[in-house]
Amino acid sequence: MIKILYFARFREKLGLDQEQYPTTFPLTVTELLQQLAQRGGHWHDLFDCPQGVLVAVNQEMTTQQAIITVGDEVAFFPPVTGG
Amino acid sequence: MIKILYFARFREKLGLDQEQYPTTFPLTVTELLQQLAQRGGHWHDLFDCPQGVLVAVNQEMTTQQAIITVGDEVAFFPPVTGG
Amino acid sequence: MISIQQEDFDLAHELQQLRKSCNQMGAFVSFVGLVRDYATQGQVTAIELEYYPAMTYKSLVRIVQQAELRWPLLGLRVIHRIGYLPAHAQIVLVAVASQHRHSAFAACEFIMDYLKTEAPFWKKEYINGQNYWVEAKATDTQALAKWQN
Amino acid sequence: MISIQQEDFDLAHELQQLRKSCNQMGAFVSFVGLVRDYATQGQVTAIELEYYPAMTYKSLVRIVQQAELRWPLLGLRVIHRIGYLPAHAQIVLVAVASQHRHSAFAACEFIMDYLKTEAPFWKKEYINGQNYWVEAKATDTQALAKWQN
Repeated sequence: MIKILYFARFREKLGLDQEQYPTTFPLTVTELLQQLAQRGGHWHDLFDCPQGVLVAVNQEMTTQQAIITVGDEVAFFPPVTGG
Repeated sequence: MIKILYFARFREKLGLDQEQYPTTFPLTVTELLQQLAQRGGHWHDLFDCPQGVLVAVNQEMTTQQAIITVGDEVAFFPPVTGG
Repeated sequence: MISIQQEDFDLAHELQQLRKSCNQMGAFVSFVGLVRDYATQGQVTAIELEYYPAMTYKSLVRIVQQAELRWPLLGLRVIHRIGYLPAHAQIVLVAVASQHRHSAFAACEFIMDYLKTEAPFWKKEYINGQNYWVEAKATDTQALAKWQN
Repeated sequence: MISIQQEDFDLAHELQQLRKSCNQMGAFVSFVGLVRDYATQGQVTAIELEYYPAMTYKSLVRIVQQAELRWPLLGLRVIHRIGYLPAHAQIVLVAVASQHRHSAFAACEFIMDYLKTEAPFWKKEYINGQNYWVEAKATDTQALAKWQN
């Protein structure tokens, strides 16, 4: 099981801010994105061949090559626009 | 006649903040410095082969090649240290 | 030293606190960012700032630490507001104190450049009753280049 | 917009005045320089700032105009104090407002760099009952190089 968080435009489009996600390991971020894209609809629009999707694992920015392990907190969000 | 102003370290060393100076024209800044150096003592120390002597003519920074004309205000001062 | 808050801030008060912490300070540089009241889609009446509580603070700490490694700083204050903010409201404060001005200017701009591209905040603009997520600007990413050589 | 004065200044008040002048401002960068309390000769109790009344103001105007030609600025305030100033007193304020942060950072630092090397002010430090004229720093002249290419 992992926890997935969605922020900003993604959160609004998916109508979901977080979920507990059962999965098998080992799992890369890319593989997770592919699984989410298979849900279809907005999930497919956002996460199939994702562009402008930033990812953090356990609150650290990382890349799509990162490996996710059990209990991790994975967050997907668009490029940041604070300040 | 021209007006000469001295600032900061120069003013203190010469014991003079300004003077009316009768001279003949044409006159360059370099020539004026040579005339002042001939007064001897501190004048010679500061203005003979001057290093670190900045000059403004009519409130504009200029170089020792500048030409001084009648009625000009000439100022000599060390490098600035404001701010 | 780093705060993420809904409440407004008072630059004068923050600078006064910063001064108290050390006597050797000679140079203070501060940046304040305000909500701009226009966008390409029209007049902006307000923005809303979303963040990622568990991550945003960590991210700001890391940015500040990088600045402290690069320049000799004597004091530092970062405040980023979140939530609903009307046009012309203050959004962000970065204030840096050091002995000499160059370090203070550089560190302040460095922190802002990294904050704009790495700290998880997202801005939504309210325009004519509609709202729009602000798009990230390529110029913000380009601004990092000057720190990376 | 440019003042040379004995009196102290209040950054918060100055920034508030600056904000009133224009609604499109998004970025404020300000620099405040203080009297440092140490020098190589010892503890500095105060400084005295001499200037060239007829020229100093003109010189600051020219520096500010150069900044306005280089960057799109929306507001600007420069205050330089003169006379006797105790340790930790404020000496100089440069505050710049613009739409975007880069212009504001660049213009503020540009003005300080030129002010330090071209504006006729001279600083004398009081240390243990003695006084010493401050020597110009080579680093201040070097700081200009970045604006000259």
